[in-house]
Amino acid sequence: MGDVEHTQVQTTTEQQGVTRRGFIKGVIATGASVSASNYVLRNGHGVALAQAPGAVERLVTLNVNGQQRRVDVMPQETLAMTLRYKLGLTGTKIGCDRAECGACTVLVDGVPQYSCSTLSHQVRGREVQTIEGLEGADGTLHPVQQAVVDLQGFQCAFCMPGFVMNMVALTNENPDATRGECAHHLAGNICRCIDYNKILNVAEKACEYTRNGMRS
Amino acid sequence: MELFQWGTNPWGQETLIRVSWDLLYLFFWAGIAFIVFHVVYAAVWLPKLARANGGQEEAAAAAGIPETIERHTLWARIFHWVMAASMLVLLVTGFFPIIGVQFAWVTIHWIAGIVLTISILYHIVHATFYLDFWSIWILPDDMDEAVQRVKRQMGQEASEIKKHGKYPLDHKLFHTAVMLAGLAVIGTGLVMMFRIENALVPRNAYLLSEPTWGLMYTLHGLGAVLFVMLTLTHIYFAIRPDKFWLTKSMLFGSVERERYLDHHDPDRWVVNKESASKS
Amino acid sequence: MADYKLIGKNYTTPDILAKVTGRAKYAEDFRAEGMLFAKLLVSPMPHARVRRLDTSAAMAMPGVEAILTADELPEAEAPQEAGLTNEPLYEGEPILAIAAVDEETAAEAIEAVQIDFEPLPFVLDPMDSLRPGGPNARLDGNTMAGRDLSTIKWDSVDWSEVDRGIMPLGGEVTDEWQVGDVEAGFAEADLILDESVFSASLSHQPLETRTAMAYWQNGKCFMHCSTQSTARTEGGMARWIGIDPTDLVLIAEYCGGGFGSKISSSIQARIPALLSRKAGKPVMMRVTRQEENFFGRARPGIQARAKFGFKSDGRVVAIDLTMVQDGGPYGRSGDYMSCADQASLMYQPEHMRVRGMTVYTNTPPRGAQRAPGGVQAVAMFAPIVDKAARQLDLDRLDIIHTNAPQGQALFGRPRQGRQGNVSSAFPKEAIDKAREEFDWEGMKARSGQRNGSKVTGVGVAISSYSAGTSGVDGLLVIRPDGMVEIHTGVGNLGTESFSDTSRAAMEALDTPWEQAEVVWGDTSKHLPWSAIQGGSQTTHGHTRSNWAAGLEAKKRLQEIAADRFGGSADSFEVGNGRVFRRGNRGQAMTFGQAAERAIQLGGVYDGSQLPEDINEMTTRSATALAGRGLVVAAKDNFETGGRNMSFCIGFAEVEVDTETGAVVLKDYKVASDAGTVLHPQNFAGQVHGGGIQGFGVALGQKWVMDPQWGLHVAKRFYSNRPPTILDAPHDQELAWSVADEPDPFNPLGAKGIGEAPVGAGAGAVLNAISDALGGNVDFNRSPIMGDMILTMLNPELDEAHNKLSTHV
Amino acid sequence: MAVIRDKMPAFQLFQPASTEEALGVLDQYGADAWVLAGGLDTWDWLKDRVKKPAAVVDLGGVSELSEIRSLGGGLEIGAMATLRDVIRHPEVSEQFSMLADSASQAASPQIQNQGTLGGNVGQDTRCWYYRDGWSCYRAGGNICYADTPTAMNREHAILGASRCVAVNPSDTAPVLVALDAEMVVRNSTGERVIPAQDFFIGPAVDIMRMTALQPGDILTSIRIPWTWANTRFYFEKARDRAVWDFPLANVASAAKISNGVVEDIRIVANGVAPYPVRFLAAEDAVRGRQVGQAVAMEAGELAINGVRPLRHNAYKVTLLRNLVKRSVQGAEA
Repeated sequence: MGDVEHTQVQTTTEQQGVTRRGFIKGVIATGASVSASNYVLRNGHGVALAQAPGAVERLVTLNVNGQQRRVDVMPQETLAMTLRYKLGLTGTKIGCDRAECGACTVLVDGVPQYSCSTLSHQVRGREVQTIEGLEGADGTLHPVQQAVVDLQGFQCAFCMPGFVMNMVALTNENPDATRGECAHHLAGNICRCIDYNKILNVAEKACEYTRNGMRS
Repeated sequence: MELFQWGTNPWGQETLIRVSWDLLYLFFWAGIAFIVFHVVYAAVWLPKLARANGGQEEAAAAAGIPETIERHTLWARIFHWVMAASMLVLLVTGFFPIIGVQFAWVTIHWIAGIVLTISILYHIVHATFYLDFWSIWILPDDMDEAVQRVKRQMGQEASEIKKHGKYPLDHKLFHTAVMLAGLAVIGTGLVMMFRIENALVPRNAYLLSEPTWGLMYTLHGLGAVLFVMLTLTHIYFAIRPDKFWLTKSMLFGSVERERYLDHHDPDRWVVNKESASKS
Repeated sequence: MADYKLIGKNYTTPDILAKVTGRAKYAEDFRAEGMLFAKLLVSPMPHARVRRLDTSAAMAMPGVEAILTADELPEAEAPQEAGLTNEPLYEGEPILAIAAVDEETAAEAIEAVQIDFEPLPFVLDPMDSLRPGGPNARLDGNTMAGRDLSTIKWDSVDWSEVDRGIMPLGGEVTDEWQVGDVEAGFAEADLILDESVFSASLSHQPLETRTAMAYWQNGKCFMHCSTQSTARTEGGMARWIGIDPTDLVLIAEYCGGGFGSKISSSIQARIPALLSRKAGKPVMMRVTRQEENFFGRARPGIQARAKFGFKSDGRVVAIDLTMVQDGGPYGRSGDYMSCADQASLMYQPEHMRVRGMTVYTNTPPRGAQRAPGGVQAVAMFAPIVDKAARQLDLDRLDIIHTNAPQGQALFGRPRQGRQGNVSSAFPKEAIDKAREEFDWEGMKARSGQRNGSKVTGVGVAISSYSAGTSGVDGLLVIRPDGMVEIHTGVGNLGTESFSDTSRAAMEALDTPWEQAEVVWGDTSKHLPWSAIQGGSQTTHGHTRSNWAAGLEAKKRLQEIAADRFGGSADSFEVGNGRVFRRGNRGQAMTFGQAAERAIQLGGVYDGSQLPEDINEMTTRSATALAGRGLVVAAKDNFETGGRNMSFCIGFAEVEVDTETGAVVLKDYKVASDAGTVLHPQNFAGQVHGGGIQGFGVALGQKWVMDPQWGLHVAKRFYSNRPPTILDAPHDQELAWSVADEPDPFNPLGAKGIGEAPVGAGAGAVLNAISDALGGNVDFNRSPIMGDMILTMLNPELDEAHNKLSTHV
Repeated sequence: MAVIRDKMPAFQLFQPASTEEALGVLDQYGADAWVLAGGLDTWDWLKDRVKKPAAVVDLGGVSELSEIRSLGGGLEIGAMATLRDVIRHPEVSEQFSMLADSASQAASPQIQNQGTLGGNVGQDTRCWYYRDGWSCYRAGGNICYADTPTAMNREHAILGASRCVAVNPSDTAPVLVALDAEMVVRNSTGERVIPAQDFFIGPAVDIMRMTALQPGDILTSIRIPWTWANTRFYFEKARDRAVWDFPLANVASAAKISNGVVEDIRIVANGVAPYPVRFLAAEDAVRGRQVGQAVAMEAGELAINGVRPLRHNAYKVTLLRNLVKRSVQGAEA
């Protein structure tokens, strides 16, 4: 499938010194943007482009997994869509798009948030971490990931990225959590295979790995 | 400007909801415009139409016409003022929230509506069986006279205008308008009781079909916005100095013989001793 | 349990690293050059006809590339659905689709479509359609009689009974069977319970919606979709698109849950494929959660009258069932029939009569949901058996034990006058083991304990369901690099059975798992004909087929070694990635060397000559693989010994707050008879995950619809309420146990375990709630929610709805 | 009517850095502007395309709005403080633990991380007919679909309804009413301070709004006087699922008790009426009396005086009575 997959990543270096107009043209010309090319050319509702203070620019820089990513974002675009469709980070899943399942959970400044219910513009200047950012450069798994692998956690795993990110926050904040505390911490994520028992085993194991280190 | 307000039903089909509240403003300003027009008209035209009535007094006294003549019975007056009060309450509770004055209006509104309904029912019975029923209705003579009156005012040849009976044509016209608008708001208002919590009927929003409900709200709204204009103009006439004798009669029940002779045709509003004010 | 090296051991499945790093690609994770986005226009009414349709304004919008309407699809034969329609039969049914450069444009284009619907009569509750003069959901009838659409009205029944929540007897039905003589059975009975019961419809709601992306290249359609099965999706999907299966490349390595709703993907996946062909560009159709709620399938609700006759020792002697299934608007699902079969299996009545039918309604389409019919059977009947135990003063676990099947028990609808048998049944053993392990006496002692307004309840329920069929193919390649490629056409929906069953081949080859490579999820990678990944078919069926392939590979390895070293094939052993002479390990070949040799030998060794009895798809795949090493394809021809069934017995402890109606699950344990456990971690995931899904059935997952307009009002998770992690017991790890009795008709003794756990969870919780309320309570329906509990405890409150009401 | 979900219509986004800037944008756009706090209520309206504002004003960048600080007379919590901030703030948990408690039971942990206190109290009703875009009274029509002979109204009001039977779903709102909090509201003409009890309005007064906030207004902060600090608190939320679900009913009570005698008490419930209801009669009955079963039962009975249950929600009467009873007792059961 390599020949048909590609992402619309605009890195900082590529974009430096490029004017906004030029960038937009480029996006249209290459057909590279999965985002709305026609949106670029219109301004919804026929309202004049805002002059008022605080009006947002579409070209923004987001800090994702420690990298500065320059990206063209519509005002109404959610972080989940930007991550998945502009930055190629499809590990973050959209299960309900309504803050009701948690599959899209990412960390914003270390705090679990539903990326389906956060505008990309709202995370400017903040650190976003997704599941793709957990693995070490050498392939070392995060303790949470290792716990999943060791306990064969999750089933269909569509909920897993969200749960895993939430567990990362859990192990950061309270690696001494009891099983019940783990459940309360993870309560904002739904698993439809409903493998909650195993998920809590994983959470406890992840806490243990965080406290005591992973087995070698 | 919109005449009607359309909405969608849960299936997404367009459906009539009610009159557009644009009409509220329209009828309000129409009422004001009429008043302004009438003020000018009265100032410019009425003096030209003035007539002397000298020498009638004695003849009248001889004919047994009392000095004060009862124009509205006590019950009729009570009815009028109850109706006026409930109508004002209905207008205020109905329209103030629409123009932005928020308060808990629904209960007051429906209770006032019930009061109005009862008073109207009383009025219908009272007027039919105890009063000169036909005195308020527009009759062929009225129409004929109206034509003559207009001719005169236009400066054309016209026959002598007779004085009116108990009620002049404009009163009759006003009564007719009030009656029609009133029946519309009362009839629909009673049905609309099924859509609100009240002590009289159980709520049943599906009592009627959806288009029928739309019609109910529309008729209610039409009657109501019409009342805005009617009420404005009515109050205006009530406080005009040249009409104030009429207002007084609604307060105290009687008119002076002089006024009677000035404005009414004794043949058409037959007055005798029995009609004299008890006061 | 036999001494296996791989079977029954925990291990790391080949997909988990991709999953846990976010690299695993589900349908919506693929991108293609110039990809368009599709949006659907769905019906705002429960039943209507498109009177006027004008798409010109939408088509004229910049960025809109193609519109697909129902007229462009091949007509579906009633009562099947087409995917797009001009006569929508339920709210949310797709009418047309628009592809545009982005979703924003597609959405605005949908809103620019001028469409006018003529509303048609609709029905939400099957009972309303059976009333004389009642509306039909379809213009061509309200039920299926045999293969024909027909209309049935119950003009002979007492409808005032229905209004009081009593299911009437004697109405005409389309299906009927009897074993023994129920009247005689009831005459023998010491206790008869005759009740109206209801189990509500509920949607599957897999976390991944049925999103699909498709594009065309060189005349082939490349389809990324969400499906539980791979091999069994190819043919149907090709048919839906209107192409030959060989022109379809189906890529579905990961499936974000299906629970039966994506057994062979979904018909709506044809929409992006056809739109893509029309637009000449790839098309992604992201299905929203709400659309998933509409066309993502649901378990059919069943309204029933259940009459059970018991002997004083608890034995069920007679069952008489009358069932009406809420069929949705399409298809012919028969949950009510398997519901009867499971009742027959679990309670083993000597006399049983079943009368049932499905009635079409203008509610979302139904489909198989994890133990179709089985869950409804437990939800409806377990409380009746539980109640009988109380009335007969018997232990509630004992009455389950008494009635549970044993050995090759007979059950179900008779064929040619005779009931079929189960291949093996060890629920009694499972119960005996659990009684000790789970301390049933201790649990019972906690029953009725009060803590202020909170009362503890203990419930137990048995659940059974089918656990596999057979006759599918195994395909593997031993490559010159020594790796064993095990190809499988089952899907990967999270049960991991695609991998767990592949271990059978390595077990047969007595070779470490590290030397195996599982190939799955992409038809261009040459997959064999496999079982549907549904109905717990895979575990049983594919341990058989992979065992067959493993044995066949072993045989070929022995022949290759004999050819190389001389002597009979029998004198060679296979193990640890080598084939070697028994007693002389020096005469050995590695798998790699044997594979090289196989390529040289050709014929039956490299795949150029294949068995006659394998499926055409397997032949095609094996032929494509020919020459790459030792290519082995084998059909599962092992003996079968009846219908393969597994059993679960759920034990639930709840705390019911009698002042608020709140139910808190304190603990849940499950005992099972599911043959040999292939992979304990996954097995536990199935029994507990299924059990908690059952809690959803018991405690609140449901639809709510407005009867006046026929529209859903609980379309969101927060209103249709799938269980959250705090709704499951979370203070301690949940226990499980197995009878550990291998199925005699599987070479490894394996049976499926996907289905039976759901009913066990539902039944145990329903019984536990009843227990907390002192037993003998007549909810007679599921789900039970706090409001119902409060209403039951406070007789002064008006009952909100009768027992048989649907969608409330 | 094509129903398109989960794709927000285009709007202008403003991220002002100060309240003044925000008010300026609100003035510029009038009724076409939408104030964005945590967004959890907002996104539904926009993703369902039921509402299509021209401008969305994100207050997330106005740092002054998210401060929690102690004033002479009480605690001032910026309206943009997240529920997480509220839950974790030491002074909140020391002085007004009930507020932290209610916030921690709202929605889900992630929503608590994003959602703000201002958003939680200002949120619109969750009536499923209204939220789905049915053109009911609250949406400008002339019908309440939830109060028809066949309506599904299990989660609707038993008290305080007027034509519309939707309930206020907030968990923190009843707590703020019980604590005599004040809401600080600003618009371009100035600031006004509204007692929490008057901030929430019922459909009798304004059927299209749940609060006193008008277009152009921003709820800037919530002031809680020390009056009820560290008194005996009781908060309980009855719900179907343990996460996400809005309350079927909740109750918040603060009581000053000395020697077992109730000196003063506030009892407020939500989820049963279109606004958090304070039970004055029950409070009066309890005041001056010894805490106990009998007085608690009496308070419970007084609380349900005048209820008007709908077809599917009679259970709420019992539920409310029991919750109020518990709140007076100060403990479950």
